[in-house]
Amino acid sequence: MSTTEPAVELHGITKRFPGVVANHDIDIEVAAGTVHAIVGENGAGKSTLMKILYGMQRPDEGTIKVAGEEVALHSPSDAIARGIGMVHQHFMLADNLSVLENVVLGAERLHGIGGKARRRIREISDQYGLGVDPDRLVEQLGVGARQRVEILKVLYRGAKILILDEPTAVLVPQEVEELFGNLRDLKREGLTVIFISHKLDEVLSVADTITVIRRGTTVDTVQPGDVTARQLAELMVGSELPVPELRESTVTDVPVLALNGVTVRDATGRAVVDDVSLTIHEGEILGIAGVEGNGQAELVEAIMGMLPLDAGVVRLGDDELTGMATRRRREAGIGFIPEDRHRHGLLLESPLWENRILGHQTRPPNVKGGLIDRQGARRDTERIVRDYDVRTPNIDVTAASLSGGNQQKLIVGREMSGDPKLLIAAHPTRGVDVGAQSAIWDHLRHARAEGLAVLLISADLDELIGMSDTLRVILRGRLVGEADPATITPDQLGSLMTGAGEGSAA
Amino acid sequence: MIHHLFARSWTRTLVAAFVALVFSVAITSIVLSVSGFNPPSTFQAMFEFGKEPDSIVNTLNKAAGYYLSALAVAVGFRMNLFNIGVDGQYRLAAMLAAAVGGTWALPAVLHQVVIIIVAVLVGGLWAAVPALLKVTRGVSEVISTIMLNFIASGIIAYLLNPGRLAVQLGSNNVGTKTISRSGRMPGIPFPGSDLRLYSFLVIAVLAGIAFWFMINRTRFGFDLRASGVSQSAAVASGVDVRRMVVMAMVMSGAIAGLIGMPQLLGGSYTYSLDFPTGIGLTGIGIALLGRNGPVGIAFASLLWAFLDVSSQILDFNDIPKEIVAITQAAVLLSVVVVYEVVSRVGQRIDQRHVAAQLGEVAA
Amino acid sequence: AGCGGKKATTGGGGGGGDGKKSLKVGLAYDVGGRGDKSFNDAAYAGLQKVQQELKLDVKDLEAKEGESDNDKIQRLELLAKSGYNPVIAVGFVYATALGKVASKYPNTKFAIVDDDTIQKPNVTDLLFAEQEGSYLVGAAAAKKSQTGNIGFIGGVQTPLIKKFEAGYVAGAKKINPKIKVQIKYISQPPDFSGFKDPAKGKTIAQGMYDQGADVVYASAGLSGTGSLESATAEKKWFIGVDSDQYQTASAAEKPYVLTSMLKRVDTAVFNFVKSVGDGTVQKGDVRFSLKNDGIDYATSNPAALGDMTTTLNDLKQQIISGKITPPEK
Amino acid sequence: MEQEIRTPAPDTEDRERRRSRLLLVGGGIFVALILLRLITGESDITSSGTMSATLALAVPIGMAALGGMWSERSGVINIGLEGMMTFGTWGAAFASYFSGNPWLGLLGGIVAGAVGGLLHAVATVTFGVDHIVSGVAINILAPGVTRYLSDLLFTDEQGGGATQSPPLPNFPTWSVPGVGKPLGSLEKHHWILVSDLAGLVRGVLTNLSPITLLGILLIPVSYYLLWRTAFGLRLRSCGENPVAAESLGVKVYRMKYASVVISGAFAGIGGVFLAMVASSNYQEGQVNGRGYIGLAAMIFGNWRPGMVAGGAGLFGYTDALQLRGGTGAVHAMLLLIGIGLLALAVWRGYRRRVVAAAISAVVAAGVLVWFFLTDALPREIVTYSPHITTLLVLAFAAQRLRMPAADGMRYRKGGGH
Ligand SMILES: Nc1ncnc2c1ncn2[C@@H]1O[C@H](COP(=O)(O)OP(=O)(O)OP(=O)(O)O)[C@@H](O)[C@H]1O
Ligand SMILES: Nc1ncnc2c1ncn2[C@@H]1O[C@H](COP(=O)(O)OP(=O)(O)OP(=O)(O)O)[C@@H](O)[C@H]1O
Ligand SMILES: [Mg+2]
Ligand SMILES: [Mg+2]
Repeated sequence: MSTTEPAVELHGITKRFPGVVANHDIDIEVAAGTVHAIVGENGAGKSTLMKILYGMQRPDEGTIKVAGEEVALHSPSDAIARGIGMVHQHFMLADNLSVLENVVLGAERLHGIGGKARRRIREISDQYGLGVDPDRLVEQLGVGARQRVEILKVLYRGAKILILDEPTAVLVPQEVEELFGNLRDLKREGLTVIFISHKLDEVLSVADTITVIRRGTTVDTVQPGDVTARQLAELMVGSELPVPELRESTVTDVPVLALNGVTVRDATGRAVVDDVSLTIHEGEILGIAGVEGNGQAELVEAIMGMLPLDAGVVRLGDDELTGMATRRRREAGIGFIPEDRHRHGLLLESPLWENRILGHQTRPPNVKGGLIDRQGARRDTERIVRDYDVRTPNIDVTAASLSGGNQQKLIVGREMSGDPKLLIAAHPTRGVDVGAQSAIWDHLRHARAEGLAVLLISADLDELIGMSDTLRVILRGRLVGEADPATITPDQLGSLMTGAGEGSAA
Repeated sequence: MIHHLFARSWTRTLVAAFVALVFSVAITSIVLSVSGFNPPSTFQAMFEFGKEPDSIVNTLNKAAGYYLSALAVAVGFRMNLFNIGVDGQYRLAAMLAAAVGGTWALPAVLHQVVIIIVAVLVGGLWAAVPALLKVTRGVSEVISTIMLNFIASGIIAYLLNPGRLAVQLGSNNVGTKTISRSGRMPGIPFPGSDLRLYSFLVIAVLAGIAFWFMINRTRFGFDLRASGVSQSAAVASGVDVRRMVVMAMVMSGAIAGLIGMPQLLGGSYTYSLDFPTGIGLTGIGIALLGRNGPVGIAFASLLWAFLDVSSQILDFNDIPKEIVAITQAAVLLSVVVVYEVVSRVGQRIDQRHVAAQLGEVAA
Repeated sequence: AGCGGKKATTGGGGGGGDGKKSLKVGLAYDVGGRGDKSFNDAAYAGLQKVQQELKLDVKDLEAKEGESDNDKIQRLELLAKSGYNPVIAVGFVYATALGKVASKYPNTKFAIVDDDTIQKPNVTDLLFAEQEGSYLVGAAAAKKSQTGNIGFIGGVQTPLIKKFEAGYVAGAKKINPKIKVQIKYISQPPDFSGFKDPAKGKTIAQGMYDQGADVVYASAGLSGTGSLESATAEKKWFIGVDSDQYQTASAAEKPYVLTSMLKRVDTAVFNFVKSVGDGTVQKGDVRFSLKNDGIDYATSNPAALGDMTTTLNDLKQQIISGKITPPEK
Repeated sequence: MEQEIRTPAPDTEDRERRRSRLLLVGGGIFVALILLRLITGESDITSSGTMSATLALAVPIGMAALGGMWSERSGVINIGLEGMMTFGTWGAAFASYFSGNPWLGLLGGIVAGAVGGLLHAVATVTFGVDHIVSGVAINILAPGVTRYLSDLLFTDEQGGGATQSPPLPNFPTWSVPGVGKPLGSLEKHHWILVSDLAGLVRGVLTNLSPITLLGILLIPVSYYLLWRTAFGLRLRSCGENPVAAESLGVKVYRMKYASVVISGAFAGIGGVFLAMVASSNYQEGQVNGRGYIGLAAMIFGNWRPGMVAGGAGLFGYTDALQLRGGTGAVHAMLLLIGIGLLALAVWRGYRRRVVAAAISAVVAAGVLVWFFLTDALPREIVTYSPHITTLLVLAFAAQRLRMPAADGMRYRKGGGH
């Protein structure tokens, strides 16, 4: 094998989905033994490109060369056979199988599925310091450990070329550092790493080369030494990035949401939300920082009445909500932007105007005397589409046919329209493009100015710091710290989130 | 635009139905030819027979039961709840309603109303059992309703004994006491036939309209559909899914209670050993065929009943009448497959359409 | 394997040309239809005899599980309308339907098996005194039993089958008042699967033999074949029903068939058709009993019956003369 | 009764413990049954006859249950088992009758069942039809097709008709030599434990048909294939997370096809048993709900072969008891249920779950009162005691079960993010 050949060359790759051209005439060369970053905003087509390289999707046009040789990749097996491994944006693990089973799956030929495989996994784990126990069930692992299992999966197959699709999205800065340590080790061992992110600082610190993708095409390939984060951002977006920030404080001393000793236990009796107390006032945005899986989702569901409380009290204004059904809580004035819009926010196969009714089935303009008021709902949907700039030809198309950002804008518009006192916004801008992102932030600011109380949960630390009046940190279900968004940096917040700096910044 | 899209989703259903019909006629023809019969003459015999007045009455009467049965099933299906227990529910309901109706003679109208109410109550209560098992114990309703069908048979057998709820009818039959004239529903004459249309057909049609209204116009209907399309989204929107499960199941059982009524009030006036069975199971197929909509189900139950009725002439002509069962199954399987394909294609067209309208296609 | 798909019953007709006005005989089965090794089969046997001996055109139609009266009406009407006369309905389930069709076609002769509720000038009710035959085989069972323990398996717990049970128990008690009779039904109406579940017939019989029975009477249609299998395996006795099951048993099974309770639906069908041809048809109830050989017990396995035939024939005479009246319930 | 209900162990538990617990529970039940026999004098509770009837009744259900497990382990719900068994009964009859060879009958049944499975796979995997919908359609299809074919092929044969086949050739039966006689005489003494054990062993070791042996063998074979081979791992991964499996080069469609076809073949074997071992011909309606009951046994067995077989055994046992012992033996079971529920009430009280304890206590009291006030149960109801048992068992067990994570999911290739 000659080392002068690029490890991977992609030429003229085009991939069309119904209604979208995800990739258009993409050209990338990845030199062997380097860390090559690909950046681009949400929906730019990064994942699609990588799936093509991994054989999960076929390009409509273009050629792929691996180590100088042109290849046709029909399935992941083809890619694996050529030494390509991929860690996906979303975990690709079966919870109810052991680590061993997850790792050897599909690669049973190498070392079987028994003792030999177990030894090999231990070996790799030790070699790269991954600290993975082959006999644990995956469902018992935390996010970081899962990430390492994913990497182990790829290494186990002897991959020479590693694709990491947004591996850092769910990691805190410290874990990211560890991961980057691992990547450098891998590079030293002669592996090639293709690394996707839209967090520019990270990219600048770890990559040897950076390719920028915008709207499905390659815009430029640069060296990290030659550009600043700002320049990169402009390459990505084609204009300046919007910045999340609040202007003057609108916080009043009228409490809207008050939690007192809220505790939620899972089926095994473990407290996933542990004695949480907090108050959000009119005009206040309270951000909750935490590594994913530390109880944020359960806290939200407890406030929404989707999970039963084990102890504690939830009040909204003067009303006690504890024990109340979700519907009553919504009627009492809670709006809810769910974390997973496809699962919790939309009826994908239903038209937009029916989605307008969802969550507001008992309130005008959607109902009149127990019956659905179609005209009312339609009229109000038109209003939302107009006011929130939802890009759609009409309100009779199914929600599934909108792009992610437009789906999100529809949800935001809907949740704002019941005149809520409290808005729970879980990752409100996750996976939406920049334009939609700034629009959503604008709407939040506007509503806050009018006295709305907001509970904001986000994995994007910039958003969290920029958009919150108050910041609380959640760790293993407990509120462990409080931070001043005016002064704290993402790094400091990150160490609070892992518990490293517990109490110090309070 | 609205009309355009509305028409389109209609077209979609029609296309699916048409393709499925062609497909199943083709399958049937092949099976017939392979076994040495002439398909065109077979079909012709069926149509000739099917359009006789007697056959029409019989088809409509049969369709009434099928229609109600499929409606009962569809209420559950609309929220992904599989009530396989419609069969047991209607049999138990019909038996107890017949017993009540035969025991007490009440003035006309009141008498019928009482019988129907008993049937609806029994059907609903019996369906509440699997519903409660599901929401409190997590037992899959598919399995529990199947078991309850068997158990309903046991209960009916126990109660349908002289000395309990039954009396001897002739030397070899037992049944509940015959409902007196005040509790019967007079049949509607049909030109050219001595047979009478069940007047309960009217109630079946009304039930269909009520079903449509409930599903499309009420809050409950919205919640039901939302739970069916996405349970997680429904929960987040404030639908109490446990309550919905119980309500939908009970409603399904209540409609199931009506299934035996056309026959009971319009034909046999007693629940005896030869009371029709299996309508609940047929209803599952018909609901699937009719895509769980009241109009689709109407067509499906007519088609099914027509095939059932005209199978008699096949037997008469020495053609195995089970060919009809093959046709029914072929229609059913092909409808579900074809509809799946059509709706996928439709979704694609939609997405492309939206993108094209917005000019959002990336350069 | 015949792939023609033509039923045997279509033949015969048409080309007779023997001058006599040729009858076309129609017959409608109860659920289960041909092959149930019970009364549908017996009716079919009668029909075959009609076809062979009287050289008549015949047509037999099957019922569908769970159908309604209207289906039955249409079936009977299809036959009557197409000129079939006489028309025979097998099973009490046809009662209501037959009543209606018979009024509409007064010139067609109808017969119904196992029902006495339709009393019309053109309807003959073919009834059987099953309890009489069952009484005799019950006596046979009690005589044969060495353990004083015998069994009765009913297919479906209907009034009809309970008649078999009542006669059997009474006959057995007549011989041995202290005899133990194990009674078991396979299924409950409206589940009629008990007439066609040999697996359960076998398990139940096995259980009875295990519990000490040495003779089992299976009045369970096809399920009885399973009971016979079990009798053969256990080398115990079996009593058949409806037709002479000694004739249809395999060579290995024959020795264990003690006798069968004969219910001559075939004779009834044949005689009825014949009487229609002769113009001697009798309206109303026609009862088949020991007296007119419509009911009997089989003596095809003399080795098994041995000298008990004298006792049985004596009982038979007492029933015929009215000295003994076997109970129906 | 209560104990075995609470066993289904989560996958986390190590195999050793699960195995010993299984033995413990099995032993506990056996002892309870012996006690029950002593108290009530119903010797049939542990007789060899009951045991062998249990086996015979459990085999078809067990085959359906194992078949269901195969299918659902790959993520495809197979409610069409009923229809596939029907195909199996017919296939067995067709092949064995026209060839005169019982072994070809076995093959015929397997193939016919597998064809049913293939149909289900085409609908659910290739076309993405809802699994329940497709299964229901197959259950409607099967009786029509088999009846049509019977009408065509069996009516002209001696003893055949539209609803049944002519008598079919038999399989030879085997007994473990030297077991029948001595155990039989032991059993007759009704000695505590000894006679009961003799009954159990004799019932399970004598007069076995090859299909029974095959069925028993397929339990460990299924375990081995699914949990000890690469093929099994791939198959199970499709039921847990097909997207992940696909991303590792597993041919998800192919695995699902394989598992659903195997599932159909298992159901087919159940059909062969019904047509050729349990009885001696194919008969319409022979399956009579056993496919559904198999599904219940599978759920009860927590999608694991050992427990699945246990579920089938439980059902077979209840059915054997009601068929053989009749109302008396089933009546005796009331006592066991009553005591079991009482124990549960005490346990729950001890765990301070007052409401649950109270409910159990009330039900227990009701059952016991029923037992002491009556001598027998109504015949009509006893016939359905297996179904009632199934329902009760599920009501107690369903919550502790863990189905494959992606079971029933309509999976489409390239459908992941
Ligand atoms: N399977 C698919 N079917 C239809 N459209 C798709 C599919 N996968 C991706 N797309 C569309 O292709 C475009 C590119 O998506 P892709 O997931 O590659 O973006 P990305 O750059 O990875 O974004 P993100 O940062 O959110 O991960 C998006 O508009 C998306 O909606
Ligand atoms: N597998 C798919 N099949 C069909 N359409 C898809 C598929 N995946 C994505 N899409 C469509 O692509 C658009 C955006 O999807 P995508 O998942 O890329 O959004 P996103 O913004 O990345 O959101 P998320 O954060 O949920 O991933 C939507 O219209 C969606 O319906
Ligand atoms: Mg991506
Ligand atoms: Mg995405």
